[in-house]
Amino acid sequence: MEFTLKTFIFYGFALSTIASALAVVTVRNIVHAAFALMVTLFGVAGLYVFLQADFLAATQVIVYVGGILVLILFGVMMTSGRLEMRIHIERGQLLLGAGISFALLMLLLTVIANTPIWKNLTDDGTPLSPTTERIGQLILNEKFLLPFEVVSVLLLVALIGAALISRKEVRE
Amino acid sequence: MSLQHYLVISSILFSLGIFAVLTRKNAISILMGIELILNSCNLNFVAFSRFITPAESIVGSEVFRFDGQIIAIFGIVLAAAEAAVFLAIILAIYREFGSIRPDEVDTLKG
Amino acid sequence: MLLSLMIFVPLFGMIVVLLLPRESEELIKRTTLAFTLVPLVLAVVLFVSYDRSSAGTQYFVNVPWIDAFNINYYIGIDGLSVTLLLLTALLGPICVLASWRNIEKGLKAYMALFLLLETGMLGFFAALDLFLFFVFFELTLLPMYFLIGVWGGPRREYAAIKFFLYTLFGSVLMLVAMIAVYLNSNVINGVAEGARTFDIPTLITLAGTTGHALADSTFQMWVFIGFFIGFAVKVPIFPFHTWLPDAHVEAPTAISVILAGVLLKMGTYGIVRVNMAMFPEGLDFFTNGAGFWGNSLALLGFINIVYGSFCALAQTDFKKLVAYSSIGHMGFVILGLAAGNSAGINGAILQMFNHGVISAMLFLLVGVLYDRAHHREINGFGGIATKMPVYTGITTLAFMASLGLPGLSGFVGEALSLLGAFQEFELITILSTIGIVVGAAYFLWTLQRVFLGQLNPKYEDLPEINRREIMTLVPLGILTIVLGIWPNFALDMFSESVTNLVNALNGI
Amino acid sequence: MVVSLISIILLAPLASFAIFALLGLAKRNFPRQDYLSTFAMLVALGCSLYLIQEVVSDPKPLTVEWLSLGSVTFSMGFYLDSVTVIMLIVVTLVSSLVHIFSIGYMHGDPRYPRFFAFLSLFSFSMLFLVVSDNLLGIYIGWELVGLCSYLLIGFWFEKDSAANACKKAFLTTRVGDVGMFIGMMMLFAEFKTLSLYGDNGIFDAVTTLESGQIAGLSIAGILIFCGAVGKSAQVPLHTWLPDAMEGPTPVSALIHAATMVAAGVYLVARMFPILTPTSSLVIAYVGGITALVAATIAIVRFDIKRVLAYSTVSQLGYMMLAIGAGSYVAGLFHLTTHAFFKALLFLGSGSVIHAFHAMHAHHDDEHTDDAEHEHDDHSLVHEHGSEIPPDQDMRNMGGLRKKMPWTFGTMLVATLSISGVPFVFSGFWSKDKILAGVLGRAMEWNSVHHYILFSMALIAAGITAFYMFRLIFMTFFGEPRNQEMHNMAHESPWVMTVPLIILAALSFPIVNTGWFNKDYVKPPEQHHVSAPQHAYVSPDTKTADANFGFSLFGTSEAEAAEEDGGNGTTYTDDAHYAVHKLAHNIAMVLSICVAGLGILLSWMFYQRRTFSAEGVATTFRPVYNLFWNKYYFDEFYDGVLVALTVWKSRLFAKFDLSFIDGIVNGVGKVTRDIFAAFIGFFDNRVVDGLVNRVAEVTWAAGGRIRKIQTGAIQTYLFVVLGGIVLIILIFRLF
Repeated sequence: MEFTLKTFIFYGFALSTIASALAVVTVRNIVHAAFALMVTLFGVAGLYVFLQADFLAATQVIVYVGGILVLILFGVMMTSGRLEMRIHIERGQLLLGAGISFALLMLLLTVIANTPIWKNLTDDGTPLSPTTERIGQLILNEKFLLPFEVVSVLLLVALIGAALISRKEVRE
Repeated sequence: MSLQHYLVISSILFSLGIFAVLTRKNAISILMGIELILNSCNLNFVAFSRFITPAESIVGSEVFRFDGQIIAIFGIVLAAAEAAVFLAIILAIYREFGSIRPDEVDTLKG
Repeated sequence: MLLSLMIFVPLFGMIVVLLLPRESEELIKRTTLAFTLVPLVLAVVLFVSYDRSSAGTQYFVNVPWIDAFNINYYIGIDGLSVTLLLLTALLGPICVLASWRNIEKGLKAYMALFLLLETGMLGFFAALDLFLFFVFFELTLLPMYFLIGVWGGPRREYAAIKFFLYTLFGSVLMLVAMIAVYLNSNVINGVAEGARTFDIPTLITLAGTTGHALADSTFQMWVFIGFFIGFAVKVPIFPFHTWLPDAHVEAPTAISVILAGVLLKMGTYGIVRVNMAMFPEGLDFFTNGAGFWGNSLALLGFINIVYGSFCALAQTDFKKLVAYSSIGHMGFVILGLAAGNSAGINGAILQMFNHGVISAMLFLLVGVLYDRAHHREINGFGGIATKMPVYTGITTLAFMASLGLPGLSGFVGEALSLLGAFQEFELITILSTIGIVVGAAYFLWTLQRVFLGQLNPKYEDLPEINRREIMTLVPLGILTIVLGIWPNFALDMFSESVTNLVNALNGI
Repeated sequence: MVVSLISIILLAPLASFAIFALLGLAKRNFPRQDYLSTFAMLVALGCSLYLIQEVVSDPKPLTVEWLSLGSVTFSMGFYLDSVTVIMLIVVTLVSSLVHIFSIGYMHGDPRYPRFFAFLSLFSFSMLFLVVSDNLLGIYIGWELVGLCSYLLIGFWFEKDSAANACKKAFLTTRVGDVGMFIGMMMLFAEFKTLSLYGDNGIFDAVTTLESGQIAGLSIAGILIFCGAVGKSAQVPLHTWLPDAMEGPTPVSALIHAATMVAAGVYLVARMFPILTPTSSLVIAYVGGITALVAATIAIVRFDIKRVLAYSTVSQLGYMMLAIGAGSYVAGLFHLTTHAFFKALLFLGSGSVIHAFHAMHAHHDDEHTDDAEHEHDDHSLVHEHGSEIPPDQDMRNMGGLRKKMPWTFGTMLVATLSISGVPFVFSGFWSKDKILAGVLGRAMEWNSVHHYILFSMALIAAGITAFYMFRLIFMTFFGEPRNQEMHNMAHESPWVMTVPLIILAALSFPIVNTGWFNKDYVKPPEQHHVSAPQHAYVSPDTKTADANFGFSLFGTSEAEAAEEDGGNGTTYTDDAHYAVHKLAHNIAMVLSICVAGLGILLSWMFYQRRTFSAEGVATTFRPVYNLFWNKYYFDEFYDGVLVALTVWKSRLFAKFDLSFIDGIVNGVGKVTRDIFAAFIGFFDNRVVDGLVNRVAEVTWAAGGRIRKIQTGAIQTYLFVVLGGIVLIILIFRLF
């Protein structure tokens, strides 16, 4: 594997993603954690670009960073009342959690390493652009039309539900 | 960059997400962990659709490799919906219990 | 298709009602009303479009249901069924209207059960497969049990359990008889061959085939008894009648209406549809046979008439009085059926329909008074006519119809039954006319005690019957008058079917 | 034309009632229900009068098929012959006059519109009865008039006596009706039809009967007559009619004097062709006994309306006697004349009662107080000897002649008519015709039965004259007995007097007897009995015509006979004719004598006071008591029949509750107690034991296991994920 600029950037993205994700789960200040999550999401968006999924990358940035993250920050504000909020972790639980997640990671890595057909699949570099047009066709015209509609209804229901649950109870 | 690169990254993200979900004492942190898990899944989808092309998605000379991406889009939508509902629930719980620590919300304790 | 739609629309309505929120009572009531109006419209369509000149089964649907036992979803109507379907469908919305204000708890469950009940009743009158027939028969039992047991008066549990056990007792005998028929349905000359069947028209043909196991007169006699007791409990025929006063007294108004208006008719309908059509030999034994047994069916009718009337005379509970009068009036049906001739059977069927309409009116009227005064003690009223003239007028109409005043529908059925019966059983019929006099006595006496005389000061400000209540009564009142003046309107529907039945009974 | 006329006659009053009923549902009233009803009646009257000329000599029924059941068909239709037309006119005329009278009489009643609506319904029912051509139709009208009678007797239902009376009327007549219905069933079983006329009608079929079937026909005839016994208040079912006087007086005039009660006579006349010698004799005797019994009771009544009621019963008995004895035309003739003069008498008494109206109101107040005390004391047993309302008590009257000249004058005309004062009053002619007819039979056949019947009729005629003049003397002559009430009395307004005057005019033969002349009314011609055992009453034209003793101008018997002869009626049997002519002369002389005697005695008792009525009453105390207590019929019915019925019903109900239901509950209890004891043992120890053990184990296990349910989500997640890891590890390792 040659070490080109592209590779370099790829590793950069990969490492920043992992590092920030680590920060998300370890940092005690929840607001900091949220900012770390933002970096993670950007990192994943970058990885999408490497996978020739430019539309997806853009979506990732817009929806996740612009929407969900803001939502999370709102949540933080409304539940704590102040921006810094210490996160206490019990030691036993921490260790057990770490153990289980580590075990899971190891398992996954073993699977990845030991699955023969996944070995040595390298990117052939075929351009997929224009992805946006194709995705648009697929979603609105071809085989994903129905799932799309279903998902849109789901989203609507979720929004109404969320609004219903979070509103103040009106006592009669 | 082979498929395995992506898989390794996504499995690390996944494990970190699990870790957060298991250990954090703040519901919002748990939500963040879940977001990590969802991201790792999406990454997997896109990666698999990029590297592994099933025979039936080749029509004529054109190669379709978009299924994973579209599923990922749906995943993002779901994540958004999930986040909205999750936060609404958190708000409701906060109003009810005055706390969002998951171990304090144990009405179902037997 | 039309018929199936009619039967299952209320069932669908039940599901819809169950999905509605418990609190929106108005919505529930309106929905139920809508779902009972649909069968009414369909019933009217059937009634109008039914080919009166042909006696055969019309609108039939026959699709396999349980293949292993050759059970089919086989429905269809002849003139008799369509008349009773119309009655059932008519009483549906009326009962919903009658339940509009006086169901205080669990309205949703009440309405859902009511719709289930309606499906059971409609299905019963349309079923042409013996098994399906039985299923619908039992389907009415369960909602009825709950409707009486949950929404009834103070002794509701007792009444509901009594009703349930009585009917179940009858059903068991019926089930045994039914299985006996099924098992013998492929035996010809002692050899079993071919498939067994529950198909009623086929069974009727088989029961008339010489050498067939079903045509054996001893077999027919026993099976006749089995079915007859099953239906007799429903009618109810003395001595299986004691569930009726209790059930009526305890049931809420609308349920009393259904009970008297439709459920009792299920008994007599079953007797015509199964006992008379399928077991002519058995019928012969009990109506034409030698000695006591040859008069037994007519005697039962006579006992019902006289016994029911005298018991009614002694009652002081308004509703119980009407309940006993039902027993008396159903006696005329039995007497007419026992006659086995054209006038008798036509009269009996007409009496079934008329009694459905009139007793429904009577129970609604009792309900109106009960809703206002909260008691039903006949001697506790007096002079109500001054305060409620319209109510009194309608009650007088209903009473007069019930005591068989000519010009109103009650008379025609009663008179035809008696005219038919007189040709076969002179003495019994003459003695039965005692019931007419006693019938007049208890109704007039009630009229006097409740409505005439000085106004009881307790009821100085009794409100007059309101528009909704009038709306429930007017269609029935109109039917009473129309059928009294022009009975052919209904008789036309089934007289052809009856002619066929009479011919079959006479072996023509 | 005929059909449409009859339709109008029937529909006009029905429409008037329908308007009332429909508006009533909406809790409204037609603004002038009284005018509407009266107008409807006048329309019907006009059509009826027009129908006279439409009646053809050979009447045919106009029928439609009403019900068809396989082989049997019931038809409904009209039959229009001279009798029908006469009845139509009588009914519509009296009804119209009563309507007009009521406008005055019922004025101010809180239920004024309802009264007229009921009158309309009654008129419709009565007319329907009259024009029906078949037994079913007659029966329908029959019961409907009964209903109207019920409604109208109970019009002032606040009075317990009225409420009792209406119930009694309905039930008593219903007993008779059931007899009639059984008779109908017999006829139906025999002839398979209920139509009377036409080719397949009963009257046609009856001619073909074998002589062996005559006994059955007799029974059927008597049973049909039972209906008439109830409706026309014949002994023993007459007790309801005097009580029916609780209704408003116009109702008494219309229903209980002129029309409905006469329907029984009409029915018997209609059924004439099926009457056998036996049944005719039964009818005649019942009629004769009724005439006597009622007349004797009437002597001792003081309530002006009851006197008239018993008089009605007595006169109806007279008509029955006539028809039973074969004087078909005479019976119907008396029906017609009686309708007018009895309606007049009732309306006149109504006028007198109206004169005391203020007292009436006062009396009502008193009554209210009484009724409240006894409020809960309703029973099926009728209360007797109810107080005579003061405004109807003849002992409060007297000397009203000058106060109410019109009422007095008209009532006097009616009284003269009913008493049989000769030649100028119609009642004389009809009564004379009956007496002559019966005596003629007796002499012709030398039949003891008919001699007895004749003497009954003669005695009744005398008594009638006596008590009618007693009424007149006590009410209108002498000194006022109750000065307070007398001062209040006044002549009635013209709406009330005009009908009286018209009716008085109709009590002269010049106006109403023409119908019975000139062969307009002929008895039916069927003779189904070939060989009468003894005295079969043949409804034979010659007899009837020979008895016809007057013409339009009240000419003598001989002239009438000549005229009849001249009109082409052939008399084949001169001896026969001669006997009847002789009988007629004897009867006329005798009837004038007894009427004169009755009037004379009455005058001596109540005007001259030569004898003291009280003194006679004391001397013949037992007889007086018998009359005063109405032969104890009511006591017998209430004490025995009604009590027995009520007792029986209580017994049945008790039987039902304790025995039948007791068995059911007993079976339930036995099942529960004994059967259940066995099962229970097994159940408790074995089945339930097992079940309980399982339950306990489950309970205990649940108690422990539930600790696992921490309620903390993360614990669950730990377990789940740990489990996943474990499972995967296991799969990887093995």
